[in-house]
Amino acid sequence: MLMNVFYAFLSIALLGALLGIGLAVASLKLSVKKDKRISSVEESLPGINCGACGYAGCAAYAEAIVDNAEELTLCSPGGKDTAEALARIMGQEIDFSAIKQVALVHCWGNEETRSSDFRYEGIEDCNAAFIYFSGADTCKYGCLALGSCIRICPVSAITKREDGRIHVDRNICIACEKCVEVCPTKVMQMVPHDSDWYVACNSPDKGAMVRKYCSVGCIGCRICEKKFEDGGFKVDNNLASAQYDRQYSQREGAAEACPPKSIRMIE
Amino acid sequence: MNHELTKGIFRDNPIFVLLLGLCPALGVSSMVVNALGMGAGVIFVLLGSNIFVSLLKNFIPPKVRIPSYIVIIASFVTIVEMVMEAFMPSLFASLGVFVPLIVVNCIILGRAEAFASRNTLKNSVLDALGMGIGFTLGLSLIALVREFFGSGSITLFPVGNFDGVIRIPVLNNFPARILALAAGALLVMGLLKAFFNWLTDRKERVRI
Amino acid sequence: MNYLGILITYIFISNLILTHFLGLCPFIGVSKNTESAVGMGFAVTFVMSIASVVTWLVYTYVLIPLDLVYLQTIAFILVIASLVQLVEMIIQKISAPLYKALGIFLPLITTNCAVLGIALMNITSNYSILESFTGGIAAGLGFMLAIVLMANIRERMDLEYVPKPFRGVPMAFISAGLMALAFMAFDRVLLTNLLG
Amino acid sequence: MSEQNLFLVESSPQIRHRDSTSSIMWQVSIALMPAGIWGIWVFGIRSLLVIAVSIASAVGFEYLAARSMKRSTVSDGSAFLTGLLIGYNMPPLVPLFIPVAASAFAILVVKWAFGGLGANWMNPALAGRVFVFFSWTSGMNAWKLPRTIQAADGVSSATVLGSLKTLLMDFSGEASSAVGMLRYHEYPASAIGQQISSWFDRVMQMRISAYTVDLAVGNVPGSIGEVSAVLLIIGGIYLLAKNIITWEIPVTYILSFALLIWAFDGLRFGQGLFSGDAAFHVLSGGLMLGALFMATDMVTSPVTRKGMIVYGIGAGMLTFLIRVYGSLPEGVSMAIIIMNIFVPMINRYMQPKVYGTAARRGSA
Amino acid sequence: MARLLTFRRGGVHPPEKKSLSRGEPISRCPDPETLIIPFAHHLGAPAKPLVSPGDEVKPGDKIGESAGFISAHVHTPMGGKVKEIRSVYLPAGFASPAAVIEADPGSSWSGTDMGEDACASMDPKEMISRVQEAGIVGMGGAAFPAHVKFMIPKGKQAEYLIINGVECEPYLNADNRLMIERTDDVLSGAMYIQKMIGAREVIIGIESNKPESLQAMTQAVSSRRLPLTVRSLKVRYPQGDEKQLIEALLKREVPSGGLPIDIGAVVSNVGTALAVYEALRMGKPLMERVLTISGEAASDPKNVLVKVGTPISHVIEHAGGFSSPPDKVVIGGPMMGFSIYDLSTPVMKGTSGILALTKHQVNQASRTPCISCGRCVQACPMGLNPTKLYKLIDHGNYDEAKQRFLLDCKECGCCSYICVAKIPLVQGMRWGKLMLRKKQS
Repeated sequence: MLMNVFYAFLSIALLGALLGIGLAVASLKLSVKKDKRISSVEESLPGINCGACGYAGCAAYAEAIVDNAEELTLCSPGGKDTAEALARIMGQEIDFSAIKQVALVHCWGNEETRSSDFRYEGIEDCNAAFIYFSGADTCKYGCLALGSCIRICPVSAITKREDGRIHVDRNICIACEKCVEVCPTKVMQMVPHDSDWYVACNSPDKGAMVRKYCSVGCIGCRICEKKFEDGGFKVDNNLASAQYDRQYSQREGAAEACPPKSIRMIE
Repeated sequence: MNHELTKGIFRDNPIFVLLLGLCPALGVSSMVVNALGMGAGVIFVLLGSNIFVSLLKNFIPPKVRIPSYIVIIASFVTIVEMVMEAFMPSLFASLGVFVPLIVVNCIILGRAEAFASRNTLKNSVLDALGMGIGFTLGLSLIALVREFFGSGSITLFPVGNFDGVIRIPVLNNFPARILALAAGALLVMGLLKAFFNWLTDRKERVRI
Repeated sequence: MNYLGILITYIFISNLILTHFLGLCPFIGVSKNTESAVGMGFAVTFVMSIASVVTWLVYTYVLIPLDLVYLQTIAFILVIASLVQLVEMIIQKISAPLYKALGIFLPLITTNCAVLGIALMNITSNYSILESFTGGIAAGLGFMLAIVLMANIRERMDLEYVPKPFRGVPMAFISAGLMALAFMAFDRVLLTNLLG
Repeated sequence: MSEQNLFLVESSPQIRHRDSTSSIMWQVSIALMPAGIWGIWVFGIRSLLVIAVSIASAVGFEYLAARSMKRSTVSDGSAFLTGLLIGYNMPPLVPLFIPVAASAFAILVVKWAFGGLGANWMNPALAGRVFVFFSWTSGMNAWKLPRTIQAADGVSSATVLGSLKTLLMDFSGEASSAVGMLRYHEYPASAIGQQISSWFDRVMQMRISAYTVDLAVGNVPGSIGEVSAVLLIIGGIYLLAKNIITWEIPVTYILSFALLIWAFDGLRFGQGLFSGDAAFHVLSGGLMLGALFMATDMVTSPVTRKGMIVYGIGAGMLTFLIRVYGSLPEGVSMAIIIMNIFVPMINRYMQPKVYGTAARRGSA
Repeated sequence: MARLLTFRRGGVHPPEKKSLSRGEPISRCPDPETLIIPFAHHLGAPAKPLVSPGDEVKPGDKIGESAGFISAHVHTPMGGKVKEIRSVYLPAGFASPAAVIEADPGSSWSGTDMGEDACASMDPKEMISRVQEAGIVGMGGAAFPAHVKFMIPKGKQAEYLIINGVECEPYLNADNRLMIERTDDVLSGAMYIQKMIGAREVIIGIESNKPESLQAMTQAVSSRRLPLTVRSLKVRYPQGDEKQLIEALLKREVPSGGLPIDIGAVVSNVGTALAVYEALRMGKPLMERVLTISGEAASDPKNVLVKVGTPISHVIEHAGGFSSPPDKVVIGGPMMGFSIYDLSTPVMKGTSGILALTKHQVNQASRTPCISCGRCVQACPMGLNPTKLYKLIDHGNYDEAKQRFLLDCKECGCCSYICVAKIPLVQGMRWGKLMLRKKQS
């Protein structure tokens, strides 16, 4: 009995020692240098291997970051925190805090406010619809609301609301600007995270024309620019735009005075 | 309530959320009693290995830590094997190859590596208990569904006159036998996981 | 039982994944695209065949003479773990492309219960060394078949709008369940009738 | 604003072919009708109840599933067709909860877990059938003799293939073919079948057994919709003529199966190679229903013609393997769902050849 | 009769609907009061405007100069005063600058036939430059500048000239009528092109549903003893596409990403041949064309000769307006044509038809998910897998779509036409290509 226990211990110890030594030797002899950052990058990733970044898994993405200087913001499940952690490891700057930007749809049009040129049938995607006469709306600069941005948003910050308008949740937005790139009418633009009022229109058409096709479009009347000195609005090319360089005091007044109510509080 | 203890039960449930230890979860889940037996075994091994790893964490050189963990785990598994064979031969027989396979159950190695090797003894014990109970609950849930529909019964331990088998009327006569078979295990696991996803998704939506 | 029988058994009739649920973690984890699935399949086959032989040797020439059969679990897992690491290091050293193709899967195999499972099954079935080797290869091929089929199915599913709760793992499990359901057509009777 | 007077703008082409998903589903359902009506006639009105329950439950589950996804898909006819096929695959005396369970599994698990019509990779009706077959094997063996056979009480109402499998288990070598074995054990044949068989013998000098005739006409016990091979073939020809199915799958399936039976089936009866009774096997079981209506299910079959041929041959081989060597009497449903597993792989490797790429080898 | 030739893979056979306007001789559309002449008639750079608002122009004046290699001059068919240069939407869906001209009533270009001898003395180079000066583009639809096609690149040899009289689009009869009414001119044009490109052999391909054209062409060829072959083709869409036509006639395939000249062939439409004839014999620039007005909602389907720049509404008025309110107005054929919303859209050089379709013709069954029936795969003449491509694009995987030869898709419409799930596959392909272009830039 005792002998058996002794044998058991001995053999396992021997086996363990043998294999341990073997592996130790092998690891010394066979070691291949590997960039240490790869493993630390991999550790910072969520490790769920979802493939949202476009790579085979977190390890592959980590490798791409270190070896091919791939973008750091591709990990959607990790979101902002992960991107920051990666930036720390890679010694890169992704400054989210200082002037954090968020995407914003510069259009308040929907089915009720604007007219259409034709009935569109086909793929429910802005870019696919844009091929045909830049969309069915008479306004060719507005939000088509078919959701190219919703599909491309890596953090699902963009949703379509009940009233048919596209809404960006600015607490979720990570400012990757993918929606800005994909938007065919360029109505999605970045604004500072803490901005309050904006001009919800993107149409440079003349006021008379805008009035014909959209009830909430900017008509370029310049009331906001001229009557409110500290409103921070500027009208160029028949279209008002808000300045975001500092705080302005008369924004609310300008918004109230705007005839088509194109100046809106950011939600 | 202690977070280390409770997290394994729902939020980090090893089976449905972490997707660890799936092989035994499916392999021994045809009867509730097997699931409970397996769960007990896993809790024991998890507890033992977590305690040992946590105690020894400062003495094990990092290079050989995984093999060391495996040795520790394997020793406990062997103990479980021997105890089970001696005292519960029928259970041992029905669990079959899955008892030695506790060694490679990813939960145990995973907890040893990810938790016990970095945490205090107390937390490691709580973690082991929580994870073990979570595993047992998950396993039992699968087993319950499979046995309920697949055999029309719920098998527990025999106590006194009670032979340990609760028979479900009607279903007992027409069980969906497939659920007790291999295909059924995979299907039930998939459906339960989907159900868990749906639950968590709904919870998150409510929170927002 | 002859070698062909062993092959058919472990590939179709008692496929490790579809009937024994061994190796489910990598099966679910690495079946997202076909290239990785094929790589994983090869890696598993490779390790399984070697592990089968080595564990057989350890069992027959170490554990039995010393009367230490009850230590098989510890011994096997130690052998397999070291073996996998060794194989990984060797591959890394001798062939970079092979390491790229197989290497990343090797760490996953250490905790792949299929490898330990087939080693234990070989012992239970009283296989000879060659039969164990065949068993290892067959089990690996069975794993490969299942994982490659699954990867193709999942690649197809990537392009469908699967309901959100079912996306990913649940869908994979249900697919595996349906595969197991279909594979129930292959049973032992078929094997006996076919090979006499 | 008013939309009525605006023109429609969409992508080219501006005209569309008249076939649509739902028209195809309904046409297939129509093509299945004759065989079903025959089944209801020979097995009695209860078969109609079975089919009705299958359809109602399938459509009901489809409605529920679609509603939970905020879609409405009942009108596309696919659930109706699935229910119809499930009903056709049920034995006439099946307990009614079985088709309901089959529909539930088919619609909820096989189809909607993946996203509904088009997303499922396995044929829902067949998966449902296999699910209930393995779950409630005895319930799925509730056969009934057709009314066209007058037989004494106690005569087996097992299917032709089921009886064959049982008889082969204690085979003692007294018969040299499937037909011979059935005859030796006095498996019932219809009077009409015997008359037609002898007419062939006398007038055409052709040896066609009464069983084969019965199988073709549908005077055999079996699942409700699968017994009448001739009516199924008529339905299949209708679909072929309407261009709803193509010839590749049914033809390769039946041909490869028939060839293998002809080559190897004789071995079971101690005969040499190339002595199997292909006609008997091709007409028996659910082969016609399977080859013409289930293997050709568009969602779960390959998209290219090359792929379809591979798929058909594979299904034929598997059916042969399971039917002749396996423990199950029938192999069609299993063979088809096994091939369903391979379809994504077939689609991956059997791509059409792209115009203008012949010269640039390797770039594809 | 020998077995009819056709291409190998794919293709569909939509209802022909040619009989609506088959027997209608070409009539002249009355002049409009306003011309809207776009400067872009094809993909590629639009022409550079040579006029500005207020300028007076004479009929046949060049008002746009080709800018870039793949570009053609633009001429005005009528005299008048340039009112403005503004952006208009072309049928294809994108916007282009266009000259709006208030036309002098009755002002028409006139020229004299210089006779065969004058042409015979020209050398190929001069002929090509005259073609270029006349602003001739391919009249089949894509409107590719003809002189670019006729300039054979160095190292290439044009063996075959194929004259495309297929007109495989349903409804259209413009080319058919040209071949019947202007047989000799078309043939002469073909001979000029042959001389320009130095082709060894000339083949005219005509689908067998145009027996009158076939007969007229065959007779003219044999009576004039021209070195031409007239081949009858099986009716099958998209046989009029140059790649399919080459495959049908020569059994050769244009390499992926290549041009017909890579395998020694040049394909030219019968309309182009006629334009070449008129440009060389009379120096007439391309500024009018024959098109078919048809469709179930058109009250008087006919074939008309229309000046480029004429608003569609004017042409429709000439044809008696609509018999019932159309659901869709299509420019070009129904398979590759574009539906438009604005009837003031002008007729362009490549406009081969105006179709007014009713709800019934549009055939809108409701859309369902793809059921993998494989019909699109079997219908694709390019051997692509449209359903797979569409799904890849739909899921944003444009690169894999490109690897699967998305760029070889020429949007012939077979896949969408045949799709039982009514998925707008062609739009998907265009969408995918757009996104690929976006990604590159």
